Amino acid sequence: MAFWIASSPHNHQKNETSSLMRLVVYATIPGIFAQWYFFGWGNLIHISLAVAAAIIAEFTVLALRNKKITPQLFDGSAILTAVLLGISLPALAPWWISVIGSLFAIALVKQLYGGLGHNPFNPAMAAYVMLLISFPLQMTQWQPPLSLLAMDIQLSDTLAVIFSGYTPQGYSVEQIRTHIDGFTMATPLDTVKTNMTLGLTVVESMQAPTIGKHFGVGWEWINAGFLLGGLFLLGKEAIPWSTPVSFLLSLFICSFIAFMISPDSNASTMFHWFTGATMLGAFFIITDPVSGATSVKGRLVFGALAGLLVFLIRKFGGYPDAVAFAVLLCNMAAPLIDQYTRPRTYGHDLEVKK
Amino acid sequence: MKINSEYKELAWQGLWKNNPGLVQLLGLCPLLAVTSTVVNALGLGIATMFVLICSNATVSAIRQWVPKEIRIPIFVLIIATFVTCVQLLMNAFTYDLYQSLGIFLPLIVTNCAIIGRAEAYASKNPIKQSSFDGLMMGLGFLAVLVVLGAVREVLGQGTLFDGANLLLGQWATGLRVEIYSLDSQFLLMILPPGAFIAMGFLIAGKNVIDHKIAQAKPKKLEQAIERVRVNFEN
Amino acid sequence: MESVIERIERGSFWQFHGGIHPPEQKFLTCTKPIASAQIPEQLIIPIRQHIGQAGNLVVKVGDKVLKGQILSACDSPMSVPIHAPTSGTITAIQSMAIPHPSGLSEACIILTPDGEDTWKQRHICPDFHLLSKIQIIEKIANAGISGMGGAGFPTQVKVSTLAKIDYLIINAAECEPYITADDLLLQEHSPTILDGIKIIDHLLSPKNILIGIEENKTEATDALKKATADIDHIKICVIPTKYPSGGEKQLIKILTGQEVPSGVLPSSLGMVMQNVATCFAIADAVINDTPLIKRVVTISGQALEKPQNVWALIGTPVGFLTRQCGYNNSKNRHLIMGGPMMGFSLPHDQIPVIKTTNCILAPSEIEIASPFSSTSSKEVECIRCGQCADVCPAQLLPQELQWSAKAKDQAQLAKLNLFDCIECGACAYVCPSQIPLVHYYRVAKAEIRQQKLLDIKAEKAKVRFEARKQRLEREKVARAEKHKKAAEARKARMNTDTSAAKSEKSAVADALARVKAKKAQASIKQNTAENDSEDATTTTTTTSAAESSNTSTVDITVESVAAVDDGKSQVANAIARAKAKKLAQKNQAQIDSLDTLQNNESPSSLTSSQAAPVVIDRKAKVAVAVAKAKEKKRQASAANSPSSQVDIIDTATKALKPNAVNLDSVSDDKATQAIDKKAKVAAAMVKAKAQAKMKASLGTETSFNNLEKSTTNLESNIDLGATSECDVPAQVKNVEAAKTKKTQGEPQTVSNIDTKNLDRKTKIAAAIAKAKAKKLAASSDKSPTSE
Amino acid sequence: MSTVIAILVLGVIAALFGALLGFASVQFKVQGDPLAEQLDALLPQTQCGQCGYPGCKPYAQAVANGEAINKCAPGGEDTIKKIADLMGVEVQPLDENHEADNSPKVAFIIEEDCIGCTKCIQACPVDAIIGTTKQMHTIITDECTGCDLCVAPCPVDCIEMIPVATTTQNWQWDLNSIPVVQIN
Amino acid sequence: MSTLTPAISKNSKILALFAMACTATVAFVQLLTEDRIEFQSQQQLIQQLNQVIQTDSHDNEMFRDCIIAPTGKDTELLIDVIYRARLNNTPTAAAIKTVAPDGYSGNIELLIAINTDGSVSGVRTLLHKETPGLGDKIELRKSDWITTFSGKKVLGNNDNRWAVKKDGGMFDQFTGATITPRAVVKTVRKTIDYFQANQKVIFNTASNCGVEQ
Repeated sequence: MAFWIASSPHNHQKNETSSLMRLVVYATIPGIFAQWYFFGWGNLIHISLAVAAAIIAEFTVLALRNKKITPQLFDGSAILTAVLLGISLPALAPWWISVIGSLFAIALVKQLYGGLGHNPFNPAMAAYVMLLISFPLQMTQWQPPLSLLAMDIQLSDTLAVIFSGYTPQGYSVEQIRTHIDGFTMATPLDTVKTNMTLGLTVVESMQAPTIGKHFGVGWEWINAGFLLGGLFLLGKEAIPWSTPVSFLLSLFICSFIAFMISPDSNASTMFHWFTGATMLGAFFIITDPVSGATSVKGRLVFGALAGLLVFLIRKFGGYPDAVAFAVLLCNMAAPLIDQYTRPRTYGHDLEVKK
Repeated sequence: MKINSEYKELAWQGLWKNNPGLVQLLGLCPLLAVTSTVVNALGLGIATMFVLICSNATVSAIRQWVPKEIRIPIFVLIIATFVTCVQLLMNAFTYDLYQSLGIFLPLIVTNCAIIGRAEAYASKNPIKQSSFDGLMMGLGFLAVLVVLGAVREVLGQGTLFDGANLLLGQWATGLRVEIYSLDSQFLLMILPPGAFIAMGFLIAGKNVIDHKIAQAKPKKLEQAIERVRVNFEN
Repeated sequence: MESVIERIERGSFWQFHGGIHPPEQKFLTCTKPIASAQIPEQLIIPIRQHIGQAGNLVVKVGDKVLKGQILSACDSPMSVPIHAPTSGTITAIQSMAIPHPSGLSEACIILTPDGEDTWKQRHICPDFHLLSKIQIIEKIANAGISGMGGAGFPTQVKVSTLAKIDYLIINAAECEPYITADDLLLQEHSPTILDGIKIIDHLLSPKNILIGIEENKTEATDALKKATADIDHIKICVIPTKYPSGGEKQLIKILTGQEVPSGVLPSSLGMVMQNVATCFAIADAVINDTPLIKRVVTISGQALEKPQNVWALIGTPVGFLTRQCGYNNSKNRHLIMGGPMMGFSLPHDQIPVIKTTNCILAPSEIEIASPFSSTSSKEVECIRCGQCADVCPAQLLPQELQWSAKAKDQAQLAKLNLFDCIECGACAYVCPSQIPLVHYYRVAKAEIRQQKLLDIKAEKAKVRFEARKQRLEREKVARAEKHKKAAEARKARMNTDTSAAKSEKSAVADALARVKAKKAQASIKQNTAENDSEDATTTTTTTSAAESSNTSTVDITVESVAAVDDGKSQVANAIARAKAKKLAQKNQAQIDSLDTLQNNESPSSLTSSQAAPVVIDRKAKVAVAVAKAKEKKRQASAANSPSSQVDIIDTATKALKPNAVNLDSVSDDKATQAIDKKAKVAAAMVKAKAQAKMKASLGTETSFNNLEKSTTNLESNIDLGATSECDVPAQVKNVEAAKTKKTQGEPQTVSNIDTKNLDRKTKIAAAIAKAKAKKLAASSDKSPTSE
Repeated sequence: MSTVIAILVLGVIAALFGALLGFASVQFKVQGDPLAEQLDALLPQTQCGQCGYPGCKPYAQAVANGEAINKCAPGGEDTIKKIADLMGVEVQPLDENHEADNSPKVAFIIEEDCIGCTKCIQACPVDAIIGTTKQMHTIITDECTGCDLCVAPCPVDCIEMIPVATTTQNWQWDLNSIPVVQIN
Repeated sequence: MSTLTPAISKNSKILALFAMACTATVAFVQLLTEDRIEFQSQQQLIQQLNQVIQTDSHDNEMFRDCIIAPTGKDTELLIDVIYRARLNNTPTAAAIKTVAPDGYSGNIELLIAINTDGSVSGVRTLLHKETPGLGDKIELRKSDWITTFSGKKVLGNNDNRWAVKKDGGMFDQFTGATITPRAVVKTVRKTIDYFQANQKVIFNTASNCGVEQ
């Protein structure tokens, strides 16, 4: 007859980090579906490449660090990182982009800092930024929506492009990207930014074919997909409400003010919300608990700062989309934010009664 | 014999154990900024080494006459003098390299490795040892620069000794080695973040080697510690 | 602004931060009536069951006690008496495992019931208003009531507070899952509880009485409402069910909106909180004169066939109760005392129920997975999700606390207000990484407390160390002063009195020899040293003589000096006896005097020979000063001193006190004493000698031979065991030899003394030898001259 | 000419700054060495001498002057860490030559064996032993620092170092023993 | 106070001494290297100029024959210095140091050499901050794109060919970067316009800059 003893509390809610991670992965499905619908197989291929590379990297590093492999390998965090990275890559980027990015994210950004829970930066975004500054060429070859392509590309075409650079018919990425009219396609944000330097107004830029009726062909639906996934996560209480709300609000306010001041040189609020990686960032990137702020107040500040930075970088910075940079900058600021947003402990600093 | 071991120790300290780049982490600014190619690294390394030797020797020579309150300004003066001289000389004789090292040459003045050695070693030791220390520290620094430069050059642009002619004259053009060739460079390694990452790995590598060495060493024999009795009779 | 009461009447309350909703599981027991108490075969009553000091036992083993009889008396306000839960015999008072997370043991009274359950005499008092407040408080104190909600704070302290009380809060929230003890008590005994409340009301006269009860206890609420229907200032506050609303600070926040400042008791805010079970016990004590000997305990959990609440006698082993409720044996069993959130595991089931025990939980594997089962999950890294901070009722940052606790960063922990943690377990309950957060805090708290204790101790040690240093310094100065004075006095006497010159001379010679022996190691030319000494002092001091005199002169009485002159060995014995008496006192002095002597003697053996007699003075301390004085005088007195030296000998003989001039000799002398005395003493002496010898051997310039011989003496002691006794007498004999100017070897003297020592005990000798051997081995290693 | 002017100007500036520094060096001189005091506060004050210095304070002074920080056996790793923090140096493992066991202990005199020699009293650095000549000695447990300096001088080896007993008062939660411990 | 005065005077003296000694050393080295440095920078300039203007098309020392741009003539252009090439005292070409202000990351310094017939003799990028890997192909070291200007002429005011291909012109843009080449092309074209409009002034103004004689 044996008694075992344990420290209180003895019961537990029975939720686990890994199930949390899994939930987040599931929530990306609507967005990925939209991506597939409008841009073809590219991102799906990159996601699978990135996941494979991430698992291999995680396994290798864990083995090197003499850690228990199974529980950590399948806690879902590496997979989530890889999925997020795969989503944010240009669909037709060469295969080694996602592989290098994934290895970098897991080995350098995550494991070198001590693994899950210890990385100061969001691995997916750090890898994205690394790729962007290392391989600007490949990382800016955005594929236009399928509907605007001069040719149909199938799964086999996409695979061939990603792995060899050419379709079976011999078209290069550059050629695929070129519109019937001879224009190379770019993302809506990029289009607006480029046009702005050409002296066009925002309204004029909005005429570009990539932008379509609303905020960019396909892009608005992708963002809507991620918004849906995000709402699902909010409903499940898998992510805190404070970060995305303050992020979106902050971005809205900034762009609204700018738009009010000069509608010609500033895109509308909804354009900011529904293009680029805004929704992905709001619900899947900046809500990453590891590299974010922890208290409610801290999260509000964190989100607001991210929103402001996204706007500033989009408006004045060198790169058209800014979510990755903004997130990294906020990650750096997170400990400081935490430091200054500590809640008042019960029974401390009570206001003197009248 | 004793002198010999002293120099040996100095060399060991400068080249490995207390390497200014990998251990003291001094002078990171030039270290990270100019090491995009081997040649740049070599140029700055040699310049730094030269300044280090000269400043160590001078500081050591004058150490008797320098009051402690104004030692730092004097060290800085001496170092600045040598740096300016080096700058002028490079400008005169290796103009192209001078152009490519640019702003980092005058920055040698603020390289903490130099003033650090002046303060920590040269100001307390005779000229010979100080000069030797300068040489060894300089070599250690140079070695780190060159290794870092090599790593970054190979990873970043797939070459080695690119632009050697800037430093060594026309004959050196042939030194350039093309390891591999890519359509797109791995820009990260050429940019400063790459320098940080590569530096981190170099330091990690050094630590691994140190660890191995420490493990390989047989444990020193236990020696009994004489306990001191705390009574006050004597 | 709306007053607190208005708000409460409106049914709206404040909220504390965080909180969780664990599965309540109260249905297991909340509908079943409380089973009456059964008397187990044996009751284990811990003497201390509350916060504060234990009372003093007033019974002893074998006593027969009646039910309710007091077992321990209390003398301080923070101690609480215990009572016999039933009549029976005290069969033991011993250390037994008590209900404590550590599973450690403390003193417990073991009571074997006689089964008759005979009450002591009681004085029922139906109307407490007849009693004065002091009497009521006394009754409460004598009934041994301490807080029954868990903390165990002595109740009489709480109800006798002098602060003005605005709110008396009765805590019926009972927020922990499973526990229904208070619920049932309310359902069944509301009137009695109300009596208790009235008594407290009477004592404290609060403006309002608030009864906080969670909304999931409908029957209890109804019962309470019925009981209090006609009392105006009692408000029943039905608060939302949330864990841990039963926490004192949390309940105060809910009911009044105020926060108790950190580190302050609620009474400073004009509030007092009592648990319902405590109210019941108070009523029982004041009205029925029944001390706290039983309480309601919830026995729950799915591992039980019939979980229920029971009246349990204090001291009932847990196993008795669980068996009563049908505990089915499984392989890995887990018993928790208290609820699943804050209770602690029991190491076995012979732990007694105490006054603060409100629940015994026997969970099944499904409810609380054992760490051995596959369903239990393991701790993984914190992902900073912040859920713990969201549920923390104290608004702490559990995740940051955890990092700091792991890093043992005590400053940061203090900054994060670790000590405001109430260990409710909400954070660990929600943690998706399954980190046992509370456990980290407990460890960290314990470490900080420990560190504080250590700091205090270190500070104390430092002060004492410094004080000792100063004391020794003072003593040194005082000693030097004393020596100086004594030396001066002696000097004066020496100059006047010349009659005892001859005997003094010999004494001088002895002393000289002794000194030499001590110093022996350093000087290489032994012969010259001998010659010098002989010539100078006009006594024939051979090396052996010097040695022997060394051995004999620790205590020199008048007789002993005389005896030496005559060459009788009896004297030696006498000396030895005298020495033995003084021995212990000597030890310290020996060292001092030895050192000073060495210094004095080093210049030349000739001068020191004159100095030496003086050393044979009272205490060794004095000797130091004397020696110094002699040094000064010696040139002048060298030629004409004989007469003055006689004088000195007189004084020396008067002193008779132990004088450890030569430690080598001391050791031998002591050995002889030891023969008379205990072996232990002897061993001590030998050791002291050995040490001193080493000291002496360093830096002195006298003959090498002397040392060698003395060491051989010692060695022989060590080696020979039983025969070691012989050595000492041998040395005594040597003294004789010195006087008669014979330089005879040891063998002869040994044999002489052997005969004398035959009456002594060989055992003692053996002990001495052993002790010596230990020390000598150590010392001989270090001094090169000794081998 | 411009060269000469440059030299003179720099000379004058340097002279000015030199004067300023000279002034500051006298005027703002910092006295004393509080570091040793701070270090002393970190040491456990057992005065055991295991570090090779007669007492904690001398060792603190020695550390302030560059002695190794890892010689305090009673303080153990924790003390080394604190000293390292204060000095801004790296934590070193405890000197191998010192016993690593620094669990709290107190001295205990086996009374029936004590001969009353007072040797231990003299050895005790904190006067925690009471007794007098030929009387039995005893140790004031509260004052004992556990330095074991009294053990060696005892001629009859009647002093033992016994670990401080765990009671419910000083019991600490142990991270390793919980949450999983099986007791039969 | 007694220690104050000696401390001040001593420190002051020593520091001054060192400062003067150090300055003197630097001055001495400067004196030694002055000529050599001068020569080096001339060589550098000559080399650059020779890259854009063929050595056989001039026989004067171009780096000495230069003018500071006549200001006010064309405010849109940020012309710095103009070097003139002459063969047998006949103007053959001019090398114009100018700045393209609208690069992706700020100014791009260019050296544009134009023959007297209006055709481009050569263009070089002197300094830029364009994105590495994308815009930096205007450097000769990275890409020979910059040489595509050689020999090109502006035909009339509405020569649409002077634009990048994306805008319908004859110059390649780089993959992933349009703004940089666009800026360069624009500036080169404007410079040619300026040169053609002001040729006479440029060649007739007396040399007023460059190396001191």
